Amino acid sequence: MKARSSRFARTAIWGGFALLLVIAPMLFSSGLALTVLSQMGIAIIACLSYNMLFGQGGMLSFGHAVYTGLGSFMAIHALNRVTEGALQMPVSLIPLVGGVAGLGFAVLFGYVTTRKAGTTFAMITLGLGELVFALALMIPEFFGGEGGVSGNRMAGQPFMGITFGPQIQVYYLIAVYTFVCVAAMYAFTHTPLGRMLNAVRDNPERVEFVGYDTQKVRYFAFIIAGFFAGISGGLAALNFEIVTAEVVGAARSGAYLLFTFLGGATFFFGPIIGGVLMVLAFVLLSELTKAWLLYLGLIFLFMVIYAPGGIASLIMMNLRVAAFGRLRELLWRYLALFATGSLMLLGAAAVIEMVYHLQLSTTLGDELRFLGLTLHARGMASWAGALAATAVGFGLFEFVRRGFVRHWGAIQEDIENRLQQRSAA
Amino acid sequence: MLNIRNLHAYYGKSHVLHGVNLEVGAGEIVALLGRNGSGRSTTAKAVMGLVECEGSVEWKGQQIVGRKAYEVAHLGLGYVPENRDIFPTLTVHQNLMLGQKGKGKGSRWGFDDMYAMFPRLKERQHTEAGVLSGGEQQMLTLCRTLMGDPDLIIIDEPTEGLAPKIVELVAEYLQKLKARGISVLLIEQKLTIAMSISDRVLVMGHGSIVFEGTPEQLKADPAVRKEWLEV
Amino acid sequence: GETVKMVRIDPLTGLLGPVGVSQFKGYQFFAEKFSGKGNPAGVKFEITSIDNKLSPAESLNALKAAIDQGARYIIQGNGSSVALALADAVEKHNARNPGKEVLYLNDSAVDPDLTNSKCSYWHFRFDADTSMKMEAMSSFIAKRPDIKKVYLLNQNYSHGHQVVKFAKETLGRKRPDIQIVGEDLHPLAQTRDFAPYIAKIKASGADTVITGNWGSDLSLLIKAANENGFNGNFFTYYAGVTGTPTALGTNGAGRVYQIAYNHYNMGGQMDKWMKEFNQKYNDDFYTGSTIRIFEMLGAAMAKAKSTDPVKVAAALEGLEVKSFNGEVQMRKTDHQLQQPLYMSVWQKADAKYPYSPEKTGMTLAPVAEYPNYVSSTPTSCQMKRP
Amino acid sequence: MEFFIISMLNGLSYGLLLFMLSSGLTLIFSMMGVLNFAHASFYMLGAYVGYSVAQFVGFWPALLIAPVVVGLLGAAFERQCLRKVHKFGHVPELLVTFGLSYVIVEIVQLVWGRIAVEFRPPEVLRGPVFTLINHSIDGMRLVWGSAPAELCSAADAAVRVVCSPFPATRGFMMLVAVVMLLSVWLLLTRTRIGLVIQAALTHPEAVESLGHNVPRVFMLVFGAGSALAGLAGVIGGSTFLTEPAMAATVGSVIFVVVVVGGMGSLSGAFVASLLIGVIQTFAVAFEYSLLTLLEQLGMPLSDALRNNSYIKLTLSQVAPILPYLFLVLILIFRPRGLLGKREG
Amino acid sequence: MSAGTPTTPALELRDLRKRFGKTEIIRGVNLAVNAGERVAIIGPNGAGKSTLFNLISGRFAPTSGEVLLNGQRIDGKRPFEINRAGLSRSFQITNIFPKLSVFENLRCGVLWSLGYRYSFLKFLSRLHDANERAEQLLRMIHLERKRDVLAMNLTYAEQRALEIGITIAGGADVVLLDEPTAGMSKSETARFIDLIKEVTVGKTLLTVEHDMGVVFGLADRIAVVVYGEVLAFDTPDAVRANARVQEAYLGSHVADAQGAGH
Ligand SMILES: Nc1ncnc2c1ncn2[C@@H]1O[C@H](COP(=O)(O)OP(=O)(O)OP(=O)(O)O)[C@@H](O)[C@H]1O
Ligand SMILES: Nc1ncnc2c1ncn2[C@@H]1O[C@H](COP(=O)(O)OP(=O)(O)OP(=O)(O)O)[C@@H](O)[C@H]1O
Ligand SMILES: CC(C)C[C@H](N)C(=O)O
Ligand SMILES: [Mg+2]
Ligand SMILES: [Mg+2]
Repeated sequence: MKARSSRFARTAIWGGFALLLVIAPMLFSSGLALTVLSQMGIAIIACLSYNMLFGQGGMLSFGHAVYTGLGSFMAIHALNRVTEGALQMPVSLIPLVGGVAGLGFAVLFGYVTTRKAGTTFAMITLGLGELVFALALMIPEFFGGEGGVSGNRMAGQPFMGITFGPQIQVYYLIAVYTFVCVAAMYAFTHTPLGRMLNAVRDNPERVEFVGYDTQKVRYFAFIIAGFFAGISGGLAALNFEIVTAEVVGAARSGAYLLFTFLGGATFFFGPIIGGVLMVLAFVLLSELTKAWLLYLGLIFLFMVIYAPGGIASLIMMNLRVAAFGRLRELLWRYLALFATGSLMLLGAAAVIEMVYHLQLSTTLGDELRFLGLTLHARGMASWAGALAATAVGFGLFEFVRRGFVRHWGAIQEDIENRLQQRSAA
Repeated sequence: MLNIRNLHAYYGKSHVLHGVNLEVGAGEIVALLGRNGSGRSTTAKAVMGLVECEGSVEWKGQQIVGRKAYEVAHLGLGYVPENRDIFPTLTVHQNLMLGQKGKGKGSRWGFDDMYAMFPRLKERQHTEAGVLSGGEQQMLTLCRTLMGDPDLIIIDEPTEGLAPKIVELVAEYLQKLKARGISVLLIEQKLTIAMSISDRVLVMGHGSIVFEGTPEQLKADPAVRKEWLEV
Repeated sequence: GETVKMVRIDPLTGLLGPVGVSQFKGYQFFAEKFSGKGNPAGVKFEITSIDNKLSPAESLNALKAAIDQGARYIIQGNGSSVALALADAVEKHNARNPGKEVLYLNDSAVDPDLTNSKCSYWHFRFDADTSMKMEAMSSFIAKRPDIKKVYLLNQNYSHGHQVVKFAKETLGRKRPDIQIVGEDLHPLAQTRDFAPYIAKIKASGADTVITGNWGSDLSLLIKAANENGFNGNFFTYYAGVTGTPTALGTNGAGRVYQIAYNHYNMGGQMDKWMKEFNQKYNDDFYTGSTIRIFEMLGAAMAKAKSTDPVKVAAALEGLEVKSFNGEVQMRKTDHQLQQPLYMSVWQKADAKYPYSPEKTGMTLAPVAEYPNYVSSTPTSCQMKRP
Repeated sequence: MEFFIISMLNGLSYGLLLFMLSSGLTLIFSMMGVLNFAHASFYMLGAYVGYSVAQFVGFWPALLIAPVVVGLLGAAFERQCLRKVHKFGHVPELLVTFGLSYVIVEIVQLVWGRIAVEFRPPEVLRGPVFTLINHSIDGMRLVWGSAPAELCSAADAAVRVVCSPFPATRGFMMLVAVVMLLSVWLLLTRTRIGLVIQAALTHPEAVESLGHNVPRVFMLVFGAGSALAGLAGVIGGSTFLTEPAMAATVGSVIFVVVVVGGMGSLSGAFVASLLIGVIQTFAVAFEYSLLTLLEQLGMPLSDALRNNSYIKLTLSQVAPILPYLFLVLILIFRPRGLLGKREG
Repeated sequence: MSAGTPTTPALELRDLRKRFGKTEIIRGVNLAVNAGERVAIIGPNGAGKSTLFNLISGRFAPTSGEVLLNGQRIDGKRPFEINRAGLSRSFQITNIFPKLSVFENLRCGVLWSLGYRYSFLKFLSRLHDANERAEQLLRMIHLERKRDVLAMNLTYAEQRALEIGITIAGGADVVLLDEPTAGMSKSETARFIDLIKEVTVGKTLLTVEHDMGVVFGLADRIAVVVYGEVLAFDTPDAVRANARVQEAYLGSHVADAQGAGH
């Protein structure tokens, strides 16, 4: 009975996921939306593969871009061979080339890096990352120097009218890969290796005393992560049709870490949220405001300090509250938090925007549009308004927050107690 | 000297101490007995300001509830935590050094006293404390606290993991401390030494004191022993 | 008339940001000047700019964004690396989206490949490419017997590579006796400290350095040269570009040369514009190709009686206009603007050559002019026309 | 000859700048176990703050004020952010500093703009400390300050005279670095702070109940480390370039230094800094490649091989990767670094 | 050695030595434990008991000497190799997988012995033998009701039990327990001894203890280690009688130490 219902839940979730992937481009059909959706798929795979190391294996890597990036390069070269006719292969399989490349390099570098854990591991990955990046500008034959390597995805014979010229076709290719990879990586967490990986994260020493070689466990996981990273790289190559050195750069590696963490490394689906956020930030937020990196950094700081479990954990907590049927009573508090919070943020953001404007784009005059409202960077009114909004917002927010914290605490206590009783009963 | 009245302590939300009352007089050895989880260590932590607590703890007449641990320590209270909180990466000698207050001037104790007390430590004074044997670590924690020259020292299960011979040794030294006018609050599991060296014994159960009296009285009171100490 | 939406994709941040920022001011300034009555077609030019951080990949995203915003005219110049990627992307876009074609107007990327092996129908270059500039520079050096040992220091990307290639080729032709005593490529826009390179140059005993460096890569190079006591000649492309004049200061006098299609004292209308620009932005205008882009677009649109890129492209081919440096022509075969070039030297500003960039009291004074027939070079371009 | 001397000095001065940075990083790491990703950002802050302060009160006061300001900022950060995540362990700590590095870069650009600012050293430091004059006949000699023009030019063309001035800024840089080394070393050896913090890393409660105010010490150390970075910033910024990317460019290199030297080993950091500084400077100077090597060995080479771009790569071209190559090799063959005690 | 055991000893130490820096901690230990025997190791603090365990279980490599498991040399091997060879140990300081559920903890202990190695192509839920074994262990250590609780939320005693559970999970036939009852009250200790007896029936057991009650209640034979040497290795009564052991270790009031025991 219980088993069946859980199996039903599982099919429902995966079905829903598939459906979402299929209809997404119909909901948002603009050129921009399509770009965003495609990149999301790519980012999701990358972040999930990163979390195999970070979340599940406790391996803090600062060089994951090496594997996505080298995957991209191999893929783009393969693509160009196909274009020349030197290689017979449907374009739809190019991402696998990336995957194999990622795997290959993981086998190579992983052998070195995974011999160590903890800080040393982090440092080696950092070093390797920088190394590969520096190499990129040194070996133009492979990396194409400053200019990078470009390719044309409309290669080989179209297969039943699919040329991969139009973005929509590329999107669906990405969607398919995304679905398969997510499923595969989820499955991995339920295999012996996946479980021992958690064990190694928690207590490597003891693992050695139950018969496992911690280095091997780390190494194998690293290789598998490399494979998926490579696939995401390969997809990126097809999507952008150009690969430049920065895809192996530290900034990219940093982004994976940052967003995987934001999404929530402690739950499998955390990195999926992370990937989505990553693209939203890079494509939309950066369009919206010049200050986006600042906001990003602040959000990140805030999360590390107050919600180290990432967004996923926040969701799970509330789900738990909901499961005990106490979410409704929090609803209005959430609304209040949201209202006051956004008032405060709006004000603060307006201030930041105006400063940025004064600092960076004075040539464009004093006017700037921000979320639909027009500010005068030198206008008294705008400043007063913004500052007032911030102050008032903050005051109210703080007030509401206090109440919320108390209420939340009470609920948690109640839940704990009920759990106690259950395990007692 | 130490006077605890109606002390309540909490770990997050779980309420562990429910109104503990106890005193320790000057130059007195008081044993605090009880089962696992009865709250003895928590009492110690509460006095040292290591857990959040309410109530009154007076030390030499001044209220110290809510003080930071390092303030309490500077007032002359010494604390030997349970389960061997030595500093693994430091050498034995450095561990002792950290025990000193300031440059350790005017302290009743110096390194030599400690090494005299436990020659084993002298042998290993330059090895990293982390690799010491369980027992050696236990000795080290005791000495480290003494270096701070406390007037009252709270010892949490000092004989845990010690060979019977050493247990006797420790017992002797606690009496030596007493001789030097240092009061001791001894948290113990092993009735034997508690009974043999302490002036008074307190028995703790479910976060409050359930028996108070001399060792003799406790011996004479099987009911209490049965209910609160054995099973 | 109708408005022509143009987007400039260029670095506005990073070490080379200052160049892009200053150039963009130029575009805003002249978009205003040339709009409406300013051009024969009477169109209104509207220009915005997207920061590509000098990265080709970023530039392609920027291109997508620009097209989403409905721009049909893309301008870029800073970085041949970017230029090559952009030309390729525009080619693809136009092939895949007939009816939505965009034109790529290149104001400063001077890698000859763009109008030779990699030439594209949708790409038009308004600067003079390295083959032309080197032709002129070498002719000038040919007349300087005191130059015996040359050192080639360039940025490690296509532009730098081409400078090296053509410097060797042309000098070999015109001054076989000159000795190339050293040759270095350094990463683009990353080197903060050129002292090691200067030490090396001095050790090589070179009396002249030829460099295509620009922005910080040139100003820091020259700063280091001054600090570490190198006092040979510099033959440059971009001595006039933002930041470099300050670095040159007074002690570059008579040693630093620039080959370009313009200089600070072109006279006539240009002087007025530069003065006005300087007052408005308190900055110096040096990217003259900006002006010709507007001149030629206007003319082409008038000729085509349309702003549709396809028609305009056709009209641009072979188009001739009279510009601040005389008759210029967009060569049909490869879309390379044919134009005269000037060799100028860094010296005290005086009555004859008054304009002084970045308040240095110095200026770039012309010492030789090379008319079209001299500067012009053959092309290997086989243009694929739609 | 003078080429060698000057290059060596360049290398050393660059190395010493690296050391100024890595010393602070080492201090923080060895004591608090925190890998401070924002360290280079504090360096940048130092440069910018120094720049602004110098506008008002001149360079020398700025040289003192800027580090203090940065130090305070560092301490504040420790108090407000780092302390909060301390209980979660090292990874969150590292991540907080990681996030901070993002924020600082943006704030710097917010306040000072996205393009380099003109941070010029004071008059006294603009000239050279000394000038090497290499006369093809009279040989080499050294004059303090800059050499008069007549010394640097010869009457007849036969004799060759080369003047190589050594910039005062770099001389000053070396001086400060050495002073810094001494003071940090004293702090570590003459005080008990080091021990207290090490102990507190594993058993904060025990240390507190021995009467040490742990939080305050942590704050002080972090502040001090940041201040050192700030000082380095003022000097580095005025010698080289003050721009928003300056943090990123030194950032990864100083990690290399700290790891190569041995996590938390000050002397190690010192050696590694000089090593990397010199290597990188000289690498630029050498045109040797595998090709030249093989030719020296008199091997017969096919033209195909000659044109193989990999073996044509010269040392000067591969210069940028050397530090990282070094790092990886060290971590493989000597994970505790050159002079490190325990594994990081 | 107790008289005539024809079969090869389950565990044998031959002139085992270990030095840390200058100090030699284990100075030539010889010991032969027969299959199915329960041996307790006692000795003063710092005598080298835990070190001995670390040498046998592969945590440290011995400086010299041999360790034989059922006649096979295992000295100098890595811990996981030794474990695969059929020797398993517990730790003096509790050493479990805090962030995994009790059940998962046990299953981790089981996996290798059932030959699943590093497989990433099988679902755990399909590994029926592994799951059954884990459930069975769960019952053995009386933690069924905590099946899905994270190990870090167990009480101290429960964690100690889990510690034992993981140790025996792999089905090793030689089991080393280092101060299994450390930090437990008399009552708990008593219960715990029974547990240990239950779960180690038929296995060869080696344990370090200070609690004489436990030692005498559990061991068939007792080895007394002093200053890295075996002072005596004999039946409990013989050891208690042994004068040298008396002054070296037990001290006078061992009698009432027991008294408190039972
Ligand atoms: N860090 C903690 N968080 C939550 N609860 C705790 C914590 N430490 C102890 N407790 C609980 O508080 C109660 C008293 O613990 P305490 O350590 O004071 O017992 P004790 O008398 O010292 O027993 P013993 O030291 O022998 O285990 C126990 O129920 C224990 O589970
Ligand atoms: N890695 C090491 N380096 C140096 N000395 C060590 C190391 N490990 C153990 N020792 C020393 O070896 C001796 C024996 O330690 P061990 O832990 O085996 O004692 P033990 O018999 O277990 O004592 P206890 O009953 O108190 O646990 C101790 O003096 C200890 O200091
Ligand atoms: C703006 C210019 C300096 C760009 C340079 N000419 C190049 O081709 O890359
Ligand atoms: Mg306790
Ligand atoms: Mg032990």
